[in-house]
Amino acid sequence: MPASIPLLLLLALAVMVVVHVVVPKTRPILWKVSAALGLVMLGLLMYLGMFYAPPEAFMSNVGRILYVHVPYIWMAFIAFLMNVGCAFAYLMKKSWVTDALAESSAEVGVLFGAVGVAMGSIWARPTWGVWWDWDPRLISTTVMLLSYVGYLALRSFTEDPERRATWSAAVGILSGVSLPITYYSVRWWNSLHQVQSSTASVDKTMGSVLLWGLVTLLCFLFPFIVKRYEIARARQTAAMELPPLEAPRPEAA
Amino acid sequence: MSALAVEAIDISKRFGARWAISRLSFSLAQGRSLLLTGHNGSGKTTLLRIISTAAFPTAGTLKVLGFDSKKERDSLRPSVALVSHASFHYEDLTAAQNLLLSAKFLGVKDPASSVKELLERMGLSSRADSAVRQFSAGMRKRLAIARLLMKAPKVALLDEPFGELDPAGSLQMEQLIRDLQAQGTSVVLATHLIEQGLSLTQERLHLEGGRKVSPT
Amino acid sequence: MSALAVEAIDISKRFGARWAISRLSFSLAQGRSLLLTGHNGSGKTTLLRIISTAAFPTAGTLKVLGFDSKKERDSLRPSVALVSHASFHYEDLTAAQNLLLSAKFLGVKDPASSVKELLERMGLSSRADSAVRQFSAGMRKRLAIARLLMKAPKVALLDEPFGELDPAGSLQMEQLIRDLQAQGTSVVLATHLIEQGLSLTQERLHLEGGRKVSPT
Amino acid sequence: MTPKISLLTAAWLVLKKDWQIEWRTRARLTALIFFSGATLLLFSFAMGPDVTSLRAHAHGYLWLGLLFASVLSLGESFRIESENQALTGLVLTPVEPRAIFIGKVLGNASMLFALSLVLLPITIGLYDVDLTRVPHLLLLVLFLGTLGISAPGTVYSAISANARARDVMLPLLLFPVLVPLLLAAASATKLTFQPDPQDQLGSWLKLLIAFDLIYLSVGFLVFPKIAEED
Amino acid sequence: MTPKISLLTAAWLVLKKDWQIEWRTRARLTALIFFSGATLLLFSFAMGPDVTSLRAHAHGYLWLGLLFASVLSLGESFRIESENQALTGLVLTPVEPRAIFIGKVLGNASMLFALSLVLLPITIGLYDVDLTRVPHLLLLVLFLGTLGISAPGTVYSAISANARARDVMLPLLLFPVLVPLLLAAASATKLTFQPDPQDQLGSWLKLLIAFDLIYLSVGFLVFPKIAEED
Ligand code: HEM
Ligand SMILES: Nc1ncnc2c1ncn2[C@@H]1O[C@H](COP(=O)(O)OP(=O)(O)OP(=O)(O)O)[C@@H](O)[C@H]1O
Ligand SMILES: Nc1ncnc2c1ncn2[C@@H]1O[C@H](COP(=O)(O)OP(=O)(O)OP(=O)(O)O)[C@@H](O)[C@H]1O
Ligand SMILES: [Mg+2]
Ligand SMILES: [Mg+2]
Repeated sequence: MPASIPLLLLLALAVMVVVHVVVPKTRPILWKVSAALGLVMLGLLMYLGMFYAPPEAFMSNVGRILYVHVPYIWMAFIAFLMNVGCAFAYLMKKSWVTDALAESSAEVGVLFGAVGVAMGSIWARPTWGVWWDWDPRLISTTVMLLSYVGYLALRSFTEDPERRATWSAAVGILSGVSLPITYYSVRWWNSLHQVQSSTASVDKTMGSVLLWGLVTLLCFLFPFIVKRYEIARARQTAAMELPPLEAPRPEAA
Repeated sequence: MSALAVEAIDISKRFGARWAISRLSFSLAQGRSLLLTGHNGSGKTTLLRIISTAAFPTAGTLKVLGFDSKKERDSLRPSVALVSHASFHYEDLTAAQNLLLSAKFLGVKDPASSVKELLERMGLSSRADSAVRQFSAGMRKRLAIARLLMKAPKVALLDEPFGELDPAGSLQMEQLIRDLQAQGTSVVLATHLIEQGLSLTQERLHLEGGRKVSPT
Repeated sequence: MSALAVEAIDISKRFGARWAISRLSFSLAQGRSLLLTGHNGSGKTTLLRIISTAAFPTAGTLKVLGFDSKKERDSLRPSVALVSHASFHYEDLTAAQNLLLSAKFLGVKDPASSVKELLERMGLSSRADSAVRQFSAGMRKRLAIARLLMKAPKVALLDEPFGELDPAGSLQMEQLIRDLQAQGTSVVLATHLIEQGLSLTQERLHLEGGRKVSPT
Repeated sequence: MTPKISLLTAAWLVLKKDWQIEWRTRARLTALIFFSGATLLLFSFAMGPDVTSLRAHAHGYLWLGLLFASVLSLGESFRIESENQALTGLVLTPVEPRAIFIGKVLGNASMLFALSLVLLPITIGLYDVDLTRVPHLLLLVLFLGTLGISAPGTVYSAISANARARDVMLPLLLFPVLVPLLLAAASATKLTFQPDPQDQLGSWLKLLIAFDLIYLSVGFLVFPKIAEED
Repeated sequence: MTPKISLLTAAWLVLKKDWQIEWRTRARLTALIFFSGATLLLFSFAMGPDVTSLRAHAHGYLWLGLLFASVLSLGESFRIESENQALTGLVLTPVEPRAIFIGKVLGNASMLFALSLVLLPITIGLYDVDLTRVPHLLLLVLFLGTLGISAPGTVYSAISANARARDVMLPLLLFPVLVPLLLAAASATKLTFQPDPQDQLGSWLKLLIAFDLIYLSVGFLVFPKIAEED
């Protein structure tokens, strides 16, 4: 798959999220549109994946799980990239918006990544005969997920919002180093697992079904992130209100 | 118009869901000193920590010596010093080593001799080579004061400086405060010994639940 | 002859190579109270810790309420209580949980209500459910005092009990000491506020470098 | 004067307090789970991708992971007690040191046992072992093993909580003592994962029980001496 | 007003102070040595008595031992700074946080590097590996690897020194980030123990250097934000 596609997806997500945050009017609509579109596309994806695409060369029909496995993990990648971006933005200029976005993207990323890995694992059972194998791609993906689990644990163990925000931005950036590593791990440590396929190595129709799956899941990723973001914002503003100018009367003691 | 040593504009500080300082505004002219009083838990230590740039206001602006305490902390820090409940010492270094370290960081000229002089002055020279871990409460306080004197700040923040000091130390502390004031240092003094405090300062700020009230 | 609350026979305490208490002998009759004074580092805290059985003399014998503090510590401990620089609290439990724990260990009847009453008395009821980690210095002191009161000891050891307390708390502390004395409790009070201390006690022990000297 | 509450009541209160603190901060168990999960993953790195060899040594990895986690867990458990000299406070209350020992051992053991239960599915996932052969015996082995780690661990962590450089002292003291116990626990675990033709599991279990009894009784005797200055 | 002393002077003072404390207490390095020695021993127990397999995996054990030791060492290094809020004291003195970072990283790295040197003879003794093939490269790998552990380790231990349950928080954050570095270090070490027919050592070294540079620069950027309240 050309490297530009994931970047385009990231860009699309970023634009939608920025629109959602900046233009209040779009807030109630945009995510619904996206989710609805996603549902429709998912229906089609089922059809395309099950019947339209040719069976995978080595793995026959089980291989069709590919069309959701890869998109899920890619969505996790995109969400983590967004997290790193927000972490940088937060350290440059403090803003509760980027902090909340960082929180939601990490959490949603872990969720999507976990589903993707679970699917890979389900896939591994019939093809490799085990649930899990010692393979750089699998390990680096899992380790990447673990580092974001650590990120989330730190967030939940820190009560003070300011500290939480700066600490987790720092941890987010350091965890972000695992993204390129995961991406390149297949080349560094020679791998059992598929390397990134190029258009050459993958059947045309398979590639387009995969692309369809990616866009479908992006349509789900967006509402997850903004909904989680709104929850984070609501928690923040509840904690953020200034105390009243005058001391409350009855509490004179 | 004289410059302001401290100027708080509507500052608040939150811990978790509780406001330790609420919408506080006050100012203190350079060279004048402030007495900070209030019940236990009224926010004195928190306020001093904020002025010292160990903590920052959740909302509002604090200017110390004209510098914004949050944005211009680097310019401000060489000129303020704090003695508080936490003493900032390394427990496993000796008193002399702790002071010497500060002196070197501060770029003091001839650090060794000024360390010696300060230890002498605070009555610690016989214990200069004991680890701080072995110090009594009062000796720790004395060492913290020595560290503040080493810095010779323009704004000195003293959080219950008389606590744990013996009567002689207490008298000496009063004298030190007067000496600092004579050099033009603004002292912010938080203490429960109100008479003693009043005799050393020109202004007073009484806190109640993190708000400024007039003392009763 | 009234029984002795504390009887020290030639006790010494060494830390490393340094003697914090040297050949100290004194006695205190049950029901009478002792003021402990001395410079910083003269050994007051160490002496109180020894009387409380948190530490033991390196040499010599200490009898508290007639029990040998080292050999009969188990019999002694229910009757002495100490408030010192270290507060003995669990930082991650709330004030109420800390007190409740003590109450249960002490086998107090109706622990919940006596915890509530003590917190009320020490002015902490509004913060009963805050973790001690979030307490100010004075609030910690108040909680430590509440813990001592819970125990209702026969010998109460107070190490600078007025430190960190606000004026109202200080007055209340004096009243508490008088109340304890009225119940026949012997109070050993270490403080640098000599006048206040003298007004509360009948006897005085002045330490210098761990030795008993007459106050100058 | 005898204390007003019994040894067991006091031990129960100590145990409950530990759970309370854990519940308030909630950090310890969660962090431990991820820590030992990551440790198990790391082992497999170091050993390379040979699946059969991994499966053959799964019992060893499991117990090593538990051992490293226990170092952290025990350290944390006495960090709580050394802040504000809380342990001294307990002793002066007075609480019988032996009650503190029992409470602390059970607190640490319950934490480690919970951890070991969570690690089981991870072991299946990573090393593909079969836990369904004698599940009740496996649980027994885990219980005895974690109890055995906790007994000397409690004693040593009380010592190192007051020593200088305490974080690093604990394993130094603890590891040599635990080696035989670990060996027994790992061997017994192996026989619950794999067939046990010579019926050796029983004797390993007996050995484990013996270790536990020895460590518990030695700890019970020794702990009062170290819980307070003497 | 600019600080009166340069960044590097300040970093040097921070480093010297760490060495001074270590020298006074002298506990940390000693305890670390015994700890990782015991760890290496335990590995050989857990893996059974197969000498060739032990030798083949010696590089992995060595780095695992260093990793677990580093958790203890880093934790201790910031326990010193959190007692009496000494780190806040430094920042207020004022000492530039970046100077603190450099000093602390070098302090931690020097400790771990010293430890790794001591572990080498133990590795020979236990696993019978041959260290004399390219000793200078082996030292380089050890140096780069321990430096790479220290850079993110310093950032994370500064965070976890103030977090709840700090003893367990540190490895939780640190391990996942270190895995790639460890893998590279272990692979490189392997090629210094064993023949390197395909001449891969060079590319592993480059990867290690790249990791170090990335971690150091990210840490350098991030540390000032976490060294103080913000
Ligand atoms: C068990 C856990 C598994 C994990 C964590 C995992 C992880 C990943 C990741 C991260 C990718 C994205 C790679 C990329 O496109 O750059 C991916 C793609 C892929 N995975 Fe998996 N995988 C797992 C199992 C499997 C199994 C068992 C198979 C098949 C036998 C498989 C086949 C593929 C294929 C064909 C791709 C697409 C590569 C491409 O076209 O880019 N995966 N997997
Ligand atoms: N743990 C210890 N290790 C070594 N020396 C100690 C220790 N504790 C106290 N000392 C020493 O014992 C002496 C007495 O200390 P102590 O704390 O009893 O003094 P104090 O009278 O309470 O002083 P202050 O008025 O300052 O509280 C001091 O010289 C002190 O340095
Ligand atoms: N780290 C913290 N976390 C949560 N709350 C805190 C923290 N530090 C202080 N507080 C709260 O802020 C309030 C003010 O505390 P502060 O220490 O400033 O009081 P203070 O006026 O110095 O009291 P004292 O006279 O007892 O020293 C208190 O209610 C306290 O509980
Ligand atoms: Mg205060
Ligand atoms: Mg004292």
